[in-house]
Amino acid sequence: MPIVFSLDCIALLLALSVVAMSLERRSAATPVIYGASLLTSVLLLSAGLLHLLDGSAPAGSTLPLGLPWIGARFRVDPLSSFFLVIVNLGAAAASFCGIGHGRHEQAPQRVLPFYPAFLAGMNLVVLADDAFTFLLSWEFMSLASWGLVMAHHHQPENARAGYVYLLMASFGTFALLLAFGLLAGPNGGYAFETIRASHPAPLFAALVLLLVLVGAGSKAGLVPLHVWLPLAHPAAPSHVSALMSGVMTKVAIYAVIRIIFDLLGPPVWWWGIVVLALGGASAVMGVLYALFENDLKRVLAYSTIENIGFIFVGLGLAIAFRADGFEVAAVLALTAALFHVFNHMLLKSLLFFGSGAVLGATGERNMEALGGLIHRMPATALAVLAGCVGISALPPFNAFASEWLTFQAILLSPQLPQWGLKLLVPAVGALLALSVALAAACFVRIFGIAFLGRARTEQARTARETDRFSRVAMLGMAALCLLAGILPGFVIDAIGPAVQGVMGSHMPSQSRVAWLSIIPIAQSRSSYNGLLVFIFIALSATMAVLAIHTLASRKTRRAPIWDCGYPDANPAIQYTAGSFAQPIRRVFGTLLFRAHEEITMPLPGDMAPARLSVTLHDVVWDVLYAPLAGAVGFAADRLNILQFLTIRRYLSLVFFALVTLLLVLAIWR
Amino acid sequence: MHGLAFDVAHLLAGSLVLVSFMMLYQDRLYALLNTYALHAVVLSLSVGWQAYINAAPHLYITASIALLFKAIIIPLALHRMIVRLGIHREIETVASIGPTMLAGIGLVGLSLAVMLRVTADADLVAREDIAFALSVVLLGLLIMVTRRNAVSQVVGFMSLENGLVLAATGAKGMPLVVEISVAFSVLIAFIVIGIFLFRIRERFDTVDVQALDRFRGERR
Amino acid sequence: MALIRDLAVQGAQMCLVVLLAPLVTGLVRKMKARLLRRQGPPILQPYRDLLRLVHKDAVLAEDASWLFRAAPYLIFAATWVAAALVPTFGAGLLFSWSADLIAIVALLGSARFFLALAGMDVGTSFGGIGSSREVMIASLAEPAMIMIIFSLALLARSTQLSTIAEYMLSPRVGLRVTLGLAFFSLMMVGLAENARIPVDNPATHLELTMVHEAMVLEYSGRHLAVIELAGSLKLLLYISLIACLFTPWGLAPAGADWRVDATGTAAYLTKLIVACAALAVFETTIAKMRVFRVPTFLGAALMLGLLGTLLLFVSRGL
Amino acid sequence: MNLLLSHNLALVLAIPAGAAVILAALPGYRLSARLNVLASFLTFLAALSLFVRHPPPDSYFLIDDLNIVFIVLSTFVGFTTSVFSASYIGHELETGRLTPTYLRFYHAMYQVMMFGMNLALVVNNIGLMWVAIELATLATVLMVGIYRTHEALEAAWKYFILASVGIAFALFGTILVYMSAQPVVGEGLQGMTWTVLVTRVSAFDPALLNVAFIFLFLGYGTKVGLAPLHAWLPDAHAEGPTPISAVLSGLLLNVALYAILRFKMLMSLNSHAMAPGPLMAAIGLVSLVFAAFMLYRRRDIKRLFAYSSIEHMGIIVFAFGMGGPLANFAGLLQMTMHSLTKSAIFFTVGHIAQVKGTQKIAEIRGLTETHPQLGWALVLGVLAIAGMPPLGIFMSEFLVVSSTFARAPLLAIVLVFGLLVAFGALLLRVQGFAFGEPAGSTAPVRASYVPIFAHLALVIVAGVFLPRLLVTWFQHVARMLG
Repeated sequence: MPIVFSLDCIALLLALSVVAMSLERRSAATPVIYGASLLTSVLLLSAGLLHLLDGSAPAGSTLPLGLPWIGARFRVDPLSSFFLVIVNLGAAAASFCGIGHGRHEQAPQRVLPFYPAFLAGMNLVVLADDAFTFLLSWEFMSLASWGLVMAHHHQPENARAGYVYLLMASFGTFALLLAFGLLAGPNGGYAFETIRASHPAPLFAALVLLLVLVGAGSKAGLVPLHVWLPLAHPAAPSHVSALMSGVMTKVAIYAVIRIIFDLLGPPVWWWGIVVLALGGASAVMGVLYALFENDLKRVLAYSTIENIGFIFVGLGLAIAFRADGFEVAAVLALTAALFHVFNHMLLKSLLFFGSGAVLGATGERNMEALGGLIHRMPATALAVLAGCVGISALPPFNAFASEWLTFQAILLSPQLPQWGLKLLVPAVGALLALSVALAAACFVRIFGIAFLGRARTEQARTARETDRFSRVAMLGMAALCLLAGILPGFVIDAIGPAVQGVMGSHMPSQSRVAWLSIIPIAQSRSSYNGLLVFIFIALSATMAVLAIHTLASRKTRRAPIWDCGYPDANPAIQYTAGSFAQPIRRVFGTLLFRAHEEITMPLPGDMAPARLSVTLHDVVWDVLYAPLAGAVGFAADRLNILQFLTIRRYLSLVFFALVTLLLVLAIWR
Repeated sequence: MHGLAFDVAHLLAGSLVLVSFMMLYQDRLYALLNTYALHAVVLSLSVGWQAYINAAPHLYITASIALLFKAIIIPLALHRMIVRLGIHREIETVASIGPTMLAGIGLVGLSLAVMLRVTADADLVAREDIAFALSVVLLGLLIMVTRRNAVSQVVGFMSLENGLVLAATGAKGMPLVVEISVAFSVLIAFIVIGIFLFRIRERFDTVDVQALDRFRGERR
Repeated sequence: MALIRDLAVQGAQMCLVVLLAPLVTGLVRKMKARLLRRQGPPILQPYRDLLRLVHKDAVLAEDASWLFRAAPYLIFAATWVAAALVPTFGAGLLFSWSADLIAIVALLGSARFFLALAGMDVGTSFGGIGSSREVMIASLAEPAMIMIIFSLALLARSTQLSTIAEYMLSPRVGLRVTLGLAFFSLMMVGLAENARIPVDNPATHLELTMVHEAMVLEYSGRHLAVIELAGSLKLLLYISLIACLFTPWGLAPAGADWRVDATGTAAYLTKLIVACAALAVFETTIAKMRVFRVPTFLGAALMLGLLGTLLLFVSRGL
Repeated sequence: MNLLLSHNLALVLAIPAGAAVILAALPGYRLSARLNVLASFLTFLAALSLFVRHPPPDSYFLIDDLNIVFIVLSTFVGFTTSVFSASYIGHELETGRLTPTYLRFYHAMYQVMMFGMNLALVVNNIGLMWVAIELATLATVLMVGIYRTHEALEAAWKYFILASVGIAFALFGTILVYMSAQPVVGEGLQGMTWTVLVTRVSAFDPALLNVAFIFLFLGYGTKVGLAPLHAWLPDAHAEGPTPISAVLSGLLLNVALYAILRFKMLMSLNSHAMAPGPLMAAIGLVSLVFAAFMLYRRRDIKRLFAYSSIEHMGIIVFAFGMGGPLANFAGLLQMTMHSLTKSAIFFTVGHIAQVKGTQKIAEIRGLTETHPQLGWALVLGVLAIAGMPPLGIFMSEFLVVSSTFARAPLLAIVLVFGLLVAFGALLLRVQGFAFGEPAGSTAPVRASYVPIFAHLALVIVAGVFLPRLLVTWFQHVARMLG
């Protein structure tokens, strides 16, 4: 009975957070709590895997909690068990990393109680089977993560992050609440099975779709609802940022799939257009934000937005194909999306662990202050390099496989009868390609500036390799990324049941194809074999090395850098992150970010240095959020006058209320 | 009930409204107080009449309370206060008398309009009395709203309360009328004493309500 | 038996590309020189250069990391694998299905990724310039390439090179606007990707104009040789890509006997020579453009590709 | 024991009355504070025993499922508040803000107020109910002014004047109800007896009922603190002693609400009279949105939470206005949770204000560092009041919003908008209070955590688990309210 077991584990997590509160500032607390959470998430992970692979029937259970006349319903079906795997794989890695990384924490008593609660919240969302339990867990998840964001509450920007975060979170929750209100109807059929049974009117369904996109999209970081994400994710301790960015956004994806694909009933084709457009926009905007950002963790957060966009494109394709009854294509698209969910979870956790290691070693999040870390922290550098290659969707790593699948799905778009989709889908494909290329640029930038070159500051020069646990966690994740990249067939087959559960069918089994390559539709159409590509690259590289080293010279001399004849020991002459992004900023920035460069040249003979200052505007914030905040402030100011009236004025308010009501009564009927 | 009784009741109730209008018209404190005394007298008369025609002896108590307490004690007390506190005698009103009167007429019209919807089978005295009572209440509130000076506001409140008593007595056989009128007298006493209190504490140099809420909770 | 034969073909292909690559470079240089009325280096000069470089011992900057030494081999390997999967003389490559067109582009992408990193490893200003410009160019060239692939794949209903080539051979393919657009777009992308004029000048070492050269500035000896070889491999790859996509004539079908293969080879060599000539003529007649004109150039390529893809639906609603 | 049970209703009234007399005579604050606690506790027990058995409705008293909710709730909060007030008042004596004489007065008035509220809840006669509420109001007026500072006196005066007008309206409404009843049920007490009215209301004159309801709604609505009748509420909360703020928010508002609900039931039973729902829903929404915006510019912590009380009363009235089993259930739940949470918040705020020596929002920062228990209690309380799970109000707001959206989408949008705006303000403030660089005194505080955490624990439990008994009972009441 996996469901009961999982619920027990979750209860254990909740108990843990209570324990954490009680043992306050003990030094033993950190390893104990993280160790226990690690154990629990491993248990949950295995439970999810078992249920996913042995293809057993969905199992539900109802606790006498929550809404009394419905009870708190929980259910594990392939979809939720897949996300159970996602959540708890990330959670296990983060907990393991936390055992070591948590030692650097200066205020553990502000982190430890919330951490297990956060894990519990995410697991509960995935298992919930009625609207109330779902939303309760959803908001509880946000609340716990808010606590984690506020852990380092002394920096004012963290406080701001927490504020924006929780506000956006409850905004999203309200959107979902309204959606469920529509789905459940006036007399409150909140149980998911009831909702499944009832099919809302087309208009209502469309409304629900939009509300879900707003609600879950704001949690996933869909443009233009992403503003909180780059603030909040970096504010938390790094292994928690990994959870928020790598896992919590996936929980939001789960919500979208659960509601739109499972609860909402048959889709309409134009829904696909909405989702596709949002996804494409998020992908490009996200990566551009990332390119112009210098804060290591914020870059990663922005890149999360990009990948979320990528996933949403997959979902949009699935919706479109499904609405037009192309089962195979829909299944392919959804599989691609879920595969990318898995990949991004691995990669983003890995990268955030890496940023945490760098932060711990140098106390710096700003790339401009780093450099040359590959010498000081080789293991971290290796792992992060793997992460960078992976998230740039380059073979033979895992993200390429999912990207490739998505493109294959896009290439099936000509079947679609609607012109809107016919024309939109390839355009979105172009956007995806663009975002992938830009992502590569972005991660070349990160790794090149932070890890390569020469140390730009003293902290970077004296950085020390991070602790054992973090290293193991990072390298383990990197290994998983490579594995998933060269053996994508197995992952796809593992995803199969989840897709089956939602779509009614799944992709042909890949792991039995000859040479372990993947063939989404037909051999003649397209195929990819990560394993062979990997082996070929490895072979030819080693061949080249061996050949040259045996037949020709293998001697190397060390010498000062040549640099076209201008050797300068000063590391300040290195290319900076800003200058690295400059060409791309010139191409894309001026339009989307109103990027503006200002050069102050000193007069001839003046010894003052010339200065180049770049100003970027977050268009979304300027256009959407600033006016909103302004409006609320304005209204508050105007209404505030009512606090300062005289009694006579208050009396006249009462008087007018009375007279108006009487007038209404006199005029009525 | 035979016509005469009805007419007298009607007359008294109507004259109460009239007196309210007179109060609305006053712009001097003493005059206002005197008119209020008149108001109370008329009220006690009408209550007495109700007691007589409905043969409800307990209403006589109410009537006498109205006569003694409202028509004599309170006005005298307020008189003394005005002298003692040296409140200047003009009442600064919000709007000039003319519009205020118009508003008052509008209110009476409103109350009639509202009450005319009452199905006729409710007995007529009740119906009329309620209409008048409602207009007295509204006029009293209007006085409170349009006067800037605490004493006149208190007077307005008291006339409002007279309207209530009128309604209460108009309702045939309504229990607790006496208790209610007593309770209200207590309330009014409280208000008057309240004004005294502020004076005695020497916190406020005038009892103008605006001075009272000089602080207005949160200082700006 | 067939398996062995296929293996042989695949092996021959791998060796062929790696052997021919320097020749192509040499050929282009020679032709350009002749067009400029210069004697020019002998055609085989690149081979000599490579041998010379390989025998020198490599000089590394003091603070070069292991990545700096590993990068050349990774770049070479990725490019080689990619090149080995593009049909040259015969379509029947044993492993052609192990990576389709998208994967090939992605392989080149990985090669570029490491090249850019290598450029930044030593921490010089020029390396940085090179890398940042390289990624900027790539960020536009790759989508363009993907768009080209889309338009071809939508036509041929496949992203497998061999399948597309067969489709191109077949009479089903008429004269299509899309193909023309894709062809031009692919030309432009190829120029940009191979750091040719007008995007970059392979021969210059004028710091402010160079892109590719700036990244490999710090390399020497065998590392430089490997990178150079990878560079010419890439050029060859693009030429043969264009050849097998747009002029697939004489391409030996899978499982043909050796005579057909021979004719295929002959055809391929002639295509190579023609392409080199065309490239040489083009490069001598056109001037290099400013770096910040490049985006517009590549943006045009991207637009052409997208236009081609969209035209597909209009021209014949697939 | 059995005897006690049989007279439990009498006890609910007698204990506070008696205690008031004794406390008025008793010197020395320790003893009187203890006695106060004891009396409140006994009252609570007596109220609880009403579950076990309660007398059948006679012409004066009525105990039904509706008011038993209110009685138990108010006696419970009254009890916990008295516990809190014991520790709070001690500190006030030390700082000399209160003198023993005033303290005697304070305790007596506390019990008088309890008496008034219990009476208002149990009587079966709308006239007596009016008298009782007036009594309770006057008692609170006197207690609001007890500090005799400028602000306190002004607040008391404002409260007094506005409340009296409200009282007058309520009385007029009551008279009108009687007049509409009198032709049907005949003269005398009958015409004011609740049970009689309910049975015969369908024959009453609808027009009179309409006018009556408007006056009653405005009159008692003034007590509930609905905008635009709210003006007295913020100042009364801010300037009076904190226990009184807790009682005001936790109890008095509910009692007035109870009166409104009663008359709503009456209205909805007469098919010709106007439906009270729309009016209540509209005013509720107005109060919600208005209070939500008012939260932003507050500088006084108690006034802040006073406005949040207005906001919640708006939500509750809206819920009852929407009607239907779900919304009514939500309304009842929200009311209960709000009483518990808000009083807990005021307990916390009281201690905070005492230890920091100020009520200025700007001067209270970083509590979770200087006073962890108080700080986290405040955070928890505010999150609860803002409707965060797993706390009770989340459930009620979930029900209100979701059930409304399917019926009246636009109203639900406005509701959600108001809730979000309010949440924005509350979150902003609580982050200021609880986090950031600490400010003000870091002296340890002698606080009575028991009532605070008792309330919060109840709220948390209710958020995830409602006992079957409570649910069926609420559902029955919800059906009663129609």
